Amino acid sequence: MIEIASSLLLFLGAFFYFAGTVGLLRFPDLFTRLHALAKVDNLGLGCVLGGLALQADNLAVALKLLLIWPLALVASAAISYVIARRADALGIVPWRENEK
Amino acid sequence: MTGFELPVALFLLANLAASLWRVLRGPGDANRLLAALLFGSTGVGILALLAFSQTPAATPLLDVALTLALLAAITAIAFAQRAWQRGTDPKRADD
Amino acid sequence: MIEHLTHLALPLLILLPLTSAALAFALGPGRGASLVIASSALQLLLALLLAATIGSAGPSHHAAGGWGAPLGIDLVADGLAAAMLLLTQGVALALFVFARGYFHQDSQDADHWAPAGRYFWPLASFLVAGMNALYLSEDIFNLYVTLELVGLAAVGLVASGGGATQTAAALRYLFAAILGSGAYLLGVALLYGSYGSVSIAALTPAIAASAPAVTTVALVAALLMVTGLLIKSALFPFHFWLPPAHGGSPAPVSALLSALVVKASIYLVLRLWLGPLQPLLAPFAWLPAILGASAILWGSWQAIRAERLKLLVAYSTVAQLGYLFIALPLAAASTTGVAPVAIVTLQAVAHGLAKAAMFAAAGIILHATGRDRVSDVAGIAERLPLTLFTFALAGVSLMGLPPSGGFLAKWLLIDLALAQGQWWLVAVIIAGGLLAAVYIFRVLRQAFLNLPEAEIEAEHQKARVVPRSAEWAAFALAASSILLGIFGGVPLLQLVGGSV
Amino acid sequence: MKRFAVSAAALGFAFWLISALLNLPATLIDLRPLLAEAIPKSGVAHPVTAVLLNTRGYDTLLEIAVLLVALIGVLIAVPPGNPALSERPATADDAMVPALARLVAPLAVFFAIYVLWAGAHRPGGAFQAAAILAAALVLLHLAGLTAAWSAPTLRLRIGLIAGFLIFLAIAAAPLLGGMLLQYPPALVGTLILVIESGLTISLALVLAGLFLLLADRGGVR
Amino acid sequence: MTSALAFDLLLAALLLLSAWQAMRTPHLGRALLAFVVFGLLMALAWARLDAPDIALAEAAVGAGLSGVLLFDAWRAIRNKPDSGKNAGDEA
Amino acid sequence: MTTGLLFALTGVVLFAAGAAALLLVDHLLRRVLAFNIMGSGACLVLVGLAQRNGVPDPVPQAMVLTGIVVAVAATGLALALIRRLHAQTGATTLPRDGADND
Amino acid sequence: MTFNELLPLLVLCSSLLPGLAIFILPERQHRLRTGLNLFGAVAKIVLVSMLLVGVQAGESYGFRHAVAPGLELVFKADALGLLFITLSTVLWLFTTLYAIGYLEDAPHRSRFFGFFSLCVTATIGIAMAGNLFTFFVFYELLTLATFPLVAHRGTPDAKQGATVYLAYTLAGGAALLTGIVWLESLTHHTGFTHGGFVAGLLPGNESTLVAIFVLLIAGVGVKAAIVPLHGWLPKAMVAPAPVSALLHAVAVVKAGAFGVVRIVYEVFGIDTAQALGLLTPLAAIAAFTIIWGSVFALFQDKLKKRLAYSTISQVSYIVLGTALFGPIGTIGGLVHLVHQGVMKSTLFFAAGNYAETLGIHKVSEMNGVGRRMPATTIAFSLAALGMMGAPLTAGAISKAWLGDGASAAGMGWAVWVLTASSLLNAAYFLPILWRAWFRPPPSSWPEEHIARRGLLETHGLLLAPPLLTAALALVFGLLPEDVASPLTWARMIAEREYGLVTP
Repeated sequence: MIEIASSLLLFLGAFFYFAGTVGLLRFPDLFTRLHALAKVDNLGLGCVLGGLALQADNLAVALKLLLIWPLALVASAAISYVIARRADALGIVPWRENEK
Repeated sequence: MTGFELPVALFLLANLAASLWRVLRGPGDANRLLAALLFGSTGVGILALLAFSQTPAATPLLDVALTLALLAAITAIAFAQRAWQRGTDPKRADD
Repeated sequence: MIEHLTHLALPLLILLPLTSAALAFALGPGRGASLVIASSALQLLLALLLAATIGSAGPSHHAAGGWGAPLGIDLVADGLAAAMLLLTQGVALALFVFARGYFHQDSQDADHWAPAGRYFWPLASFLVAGMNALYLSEDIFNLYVTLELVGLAAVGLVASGGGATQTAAALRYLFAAILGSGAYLLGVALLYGSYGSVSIAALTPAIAASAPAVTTVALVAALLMVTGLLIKSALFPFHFWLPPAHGGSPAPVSALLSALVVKASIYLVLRLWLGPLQPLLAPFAWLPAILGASAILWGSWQAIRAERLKLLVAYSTVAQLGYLFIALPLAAASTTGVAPVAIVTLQAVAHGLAKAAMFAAAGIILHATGRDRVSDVAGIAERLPLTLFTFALAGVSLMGLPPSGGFLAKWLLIDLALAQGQWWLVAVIIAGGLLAAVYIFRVLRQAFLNLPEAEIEAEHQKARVVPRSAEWAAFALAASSILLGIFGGVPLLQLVGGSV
Repeated sequence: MKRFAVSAAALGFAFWLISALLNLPATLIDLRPLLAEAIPKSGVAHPVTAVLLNTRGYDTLLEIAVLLVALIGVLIAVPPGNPALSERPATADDAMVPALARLVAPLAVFFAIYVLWAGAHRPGGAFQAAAILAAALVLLHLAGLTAAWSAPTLRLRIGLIAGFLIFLAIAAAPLLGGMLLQYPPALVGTLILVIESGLTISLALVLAGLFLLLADRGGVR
Repeated sequence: MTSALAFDLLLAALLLLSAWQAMRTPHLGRALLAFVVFGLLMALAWARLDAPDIALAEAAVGAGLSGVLLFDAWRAIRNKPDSGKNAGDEA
Repeated sequence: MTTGLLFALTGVVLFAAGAAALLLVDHLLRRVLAFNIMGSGACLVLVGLAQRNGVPDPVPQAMVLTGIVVAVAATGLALALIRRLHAQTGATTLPRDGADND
Repeated sequence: MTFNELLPLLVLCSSLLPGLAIFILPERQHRLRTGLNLFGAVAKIVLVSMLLVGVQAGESYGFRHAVAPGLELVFKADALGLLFITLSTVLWLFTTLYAIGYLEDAPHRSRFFGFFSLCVTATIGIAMAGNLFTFFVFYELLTLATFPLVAHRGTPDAKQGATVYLAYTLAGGAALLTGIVWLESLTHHTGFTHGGFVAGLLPGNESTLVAIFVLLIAGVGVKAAIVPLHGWLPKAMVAPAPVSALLHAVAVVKAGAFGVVRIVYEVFGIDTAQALGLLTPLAAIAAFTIIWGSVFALFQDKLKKRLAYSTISQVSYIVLGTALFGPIGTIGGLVHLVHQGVMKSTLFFAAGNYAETLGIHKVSEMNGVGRRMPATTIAFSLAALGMMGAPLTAGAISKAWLGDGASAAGMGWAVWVLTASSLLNAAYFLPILWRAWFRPPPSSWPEEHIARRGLLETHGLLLAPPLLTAALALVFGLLPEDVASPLTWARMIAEREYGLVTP
């Protein structure tokens, strides 16, 4: 049972990662890619870590796995923010659909 | 261990390879930085998966994953602060 | 008591300079001279004690951590190592005394923000520690660490000159050193992969008995290690980094580097080549010999052409290092029954003493004239007779004229080459001596006979004078290189010859 | 020409070595059983740490010296009394990076202590802990929370070498009756922990120093 | 082919690719990023080699320190130094 | 082929490429990258070759840790010197004539 | 260490230590310096006298010190060595006296006298060397010590002359070194032995031995100024007069000639050398040199240059004597070693006096100089007559023995060479004497530095040495059979050491 749940979560995570990568490759500009990344890969990481946590045979390991996630979230949020600010400061204009 | 860890890790690594293309192509430093960001979180994921790809789980690799999660931000911030400046902005023709 | 002290000599020769380096660093920029000198004197005593013990009782062992090879790291001192240790401690002590006077002068310019002596003491002490560790190590990976310690400390010392040329020289040196140690490390990796050990004692029989498949890998490993070390030894044509690094540094640094540091990697080449790697490398022995011969001719020629005094001395080092390699194919003992490696050691010691003295003398001259061209030393003998005498004595040893240590080594080398019918080596050795005479007399003639131009003379008048202690330290080195030829030959050759 | 020659040599070398490696037989000597025997006496349960600080502790001692030498080299490249720093970091007035640093730095310290402690029985140890601590220091600086270092003060210098000196002292002490670094069996675990703790602090300072001595100057003068 | 072998092969290929980029790509910033990626991949390689100690060190150094040092140095040497600052030269 | 051997072979290529690049590239930062890659290659060979039978070997692992520390030290020193050279001369490559006489 | 071991060392140190002390002395301490110089010279004479007495009484003096396994510094005082030692010691005293007068108020005297003493030390070392290794050590030391002396004046000429000198001698040293080491690698023995020590290698190594012989002779031939290795000597005459005396009479060329003697007699052995067919070519080269030097001397107007070419010619008399297979020639060569030294130093002293006192450098300026400086010119004339081989002079004795030796050895052509040389000698010396004595003096001398004071035509210290050496030359010529004469000593050497039976 746990194994199935775990596997499902892993696959879900893999899907989110894939979506993030597609976003990175296909989205038109910096800000949209940033959006895709920050959302999707954190979800992917969350799912993967969650899936693994189900397999953990002791609490410490599970806790550690679940500690990694918020940490990655915070870091990713901060970096996204920094990148966006910096891009703005450097005069990068967000993409609009009607352009081009 | 469900037996899927390693295939999923392989899949993530393939993702990583794909985003490496973004690093190489750009355009501009900002996009490369994004890719690096993705590298960080994908790397954490892969390490966690590798930890559980064997029995018993190689929990020390979780420490590695944790380190990466803690410190990946530093490189990104340093890049944003130090490397990414006017003159290297994405509008410039990618050299 | 003495026995116990001898047992301690091996680790203490490493621990003492490490400690004094760390403490000198803690004391702060420009401080720590007395500490390092005192430690150095103590080390010299230990090295003497060690040499005496080895001379009578054979090699001395020390198993670090008490494990013993192959699990732990062994320290071993045989006659060769003892000779190099003795050279290192002796030259270092004299150069430290010299450096104290030399940098003391420098520090009088208060607003000079990059006095080369700021971090000289900790770095030099680390350097000596690294070399001592290198001479004593019996473990090829540990040797890698010592190589890095020596290399980085030397780079730091070169950079301490402060100017742009020194920085560039330091970088060039750093890249050469890293390339060299990188190749060495890969060699170590391959040897460990092939034989499962990094202890020389374990590797020697294993390599000798290894199967063909292993041998290819081991051969690559051996070539990598030796090539890496040759880059670090600045053997022609890998010498490109040496002249700027040795020619541009502050005098005590140049002297340390030329007299001692390059010897460390050459020592390793000899030790490995004649030791564990012998079965693999024997067919290649002529290669370093040819390179060494080329180094003698090319380095001498460049020295003859050099316009800057210290560059001249640096190219002389390139040439003199060649002598240390030409004996490699002459593996059999000479007619005098002296082992080739002992002769090479004698040459290394003689060159170390003479070159240290010569760089120190050159430094004093530059200090006093404020100029660095050979043409600028005109008439300097009037003002610095002792220093010029030092330079001349060192020159006698480098030219291989009697009764110096360099002469004795050259004599024995020629004897060795003749005994084995290698006439071309004889020609090279003789030619090297004559070429050395050309560049050394070029300086001496200028210093003794020519009169300074008026403008330079005016500068001489106001130039700074180095303390007498520095001059005498340099003189002591030069005098030892001469006395080595008269009194040092027998004990040194016996010490080294008996062990290898 | 040079480009071609070097590339060809590198390629040839790689092929030669790889083809040789594919046929490499197993080694005659295997240190693993030897090490396994030694572990119980080594004071730590984790083999890598046992090698690093016990059987090959001498390597580590010298390796610390290498790091110190590099730091001194960096000090040489930085003139003392460097005048006013150039521009502040771009994000110094951002709220986000300091916030992140305030969150991550304590976590990093905590985690470093864990890694250090873990080293005795599982992967981890002084250097890894030190690197994490140093990274935290760097992050604090990037966030504008700590200043770059100018010439190191006496206190800082002592901090930089303290770990090394402790290691030296513990390495030398057994010489009174035995070999270099031959820890007394009764104290071996404690001594290794003491060494590792000292090293963690000093190495963290050294590693951070490699950055902080040069950082934020818009170029060394 | 097992997924382990595939993973290893892909990882090795990526290592070579990123190393190649770090050394060969004409744009320095890209090279530095490629090097950071290389560091990350090295950490994965060490993990695959059952060397978590090294992976930990590589992660801390590669992800934390090397990148910062390199980026900082890059910024420092990107611009011309102002001429007045060479006063201390004694070449 | 075991993981160990595979990475050992990768290490050989990395080493060769790094060494070649160290000789060929001019930009100093690039050389720093090159020697780091070269060193990583050597480390991979050390551990990979020792573990080519698939069993972890702590001894080379400990050596590689030492090697990494040394590499960090060299990198730090090199970067500091590069910055200093740039500050003094504005150069990001070594002068070409350094090996020549005067 | 016994006294018999110590004495040779003391002889060496009697010039070495004062020399080193003089280096350290500040320039203005001339009294102390002069004192040290004279003390050293006198002490050496005393010590050498002790050696002489001892050797005559059959004592043997020797000292060994190993510098490397199988490589020893060996000093011994045998009869041949003592001949050279005595010559150097006596002439050193005279030359020192002369130099003190000559260099009064000149700069760099510490340096000069320091190297001067080293130079003598090296010469004594060469004389006492007991094996080729020791010989070579001091031979090179001599090069190093004389170079600064030749260059002493620092003029462009002096520097050029010194450089040429150095180039020749170092190259010669290299050849010598190669030869010695080669020989040693074959024989494992370099000790000088009466009758030589290479005979054991025969038969089988003829060509090797010939090559070694050529290397060795080329090595010492440079210093002995054998044509074509003589190029340095005329250039080196720019040195101050005492140095010229030292180079031409006491130290350098003598060391070369002495080396030839040692090599022929005590390395190869005269019989082996003859068996290898080496003596005739050597004699031929010597003969050629004799004629060549004499002919060139004819065309020199500069006095010192004429003397220099004369030296080239005269030194080869010694070589010729050595190369003559037989005792008589040997004795002629050995005795000429001493005679030529005494006469040639007289000539250079006198030439120096002319230059220092009146600024005369050229033969063409010497008209009537005999009236202004009679004492100097008498000394000069005596020595010049001796060089020509006029009857009752020292030179006549040398030439007579050499001529007899040549006939005895069956090399009649050598007699003709000697005769021709004597005629040439006369041709270049007699015009000088003619001018000096019989031409009227010019109204003024080129540059009169030193005025006549009563009986003293020049500085006393300049006048005494040439008179003393001229007197010695006269005595040697008049009393050849005296117990203390060089001839007696040379015969003793020939008999005692080489077992040669003299008539």
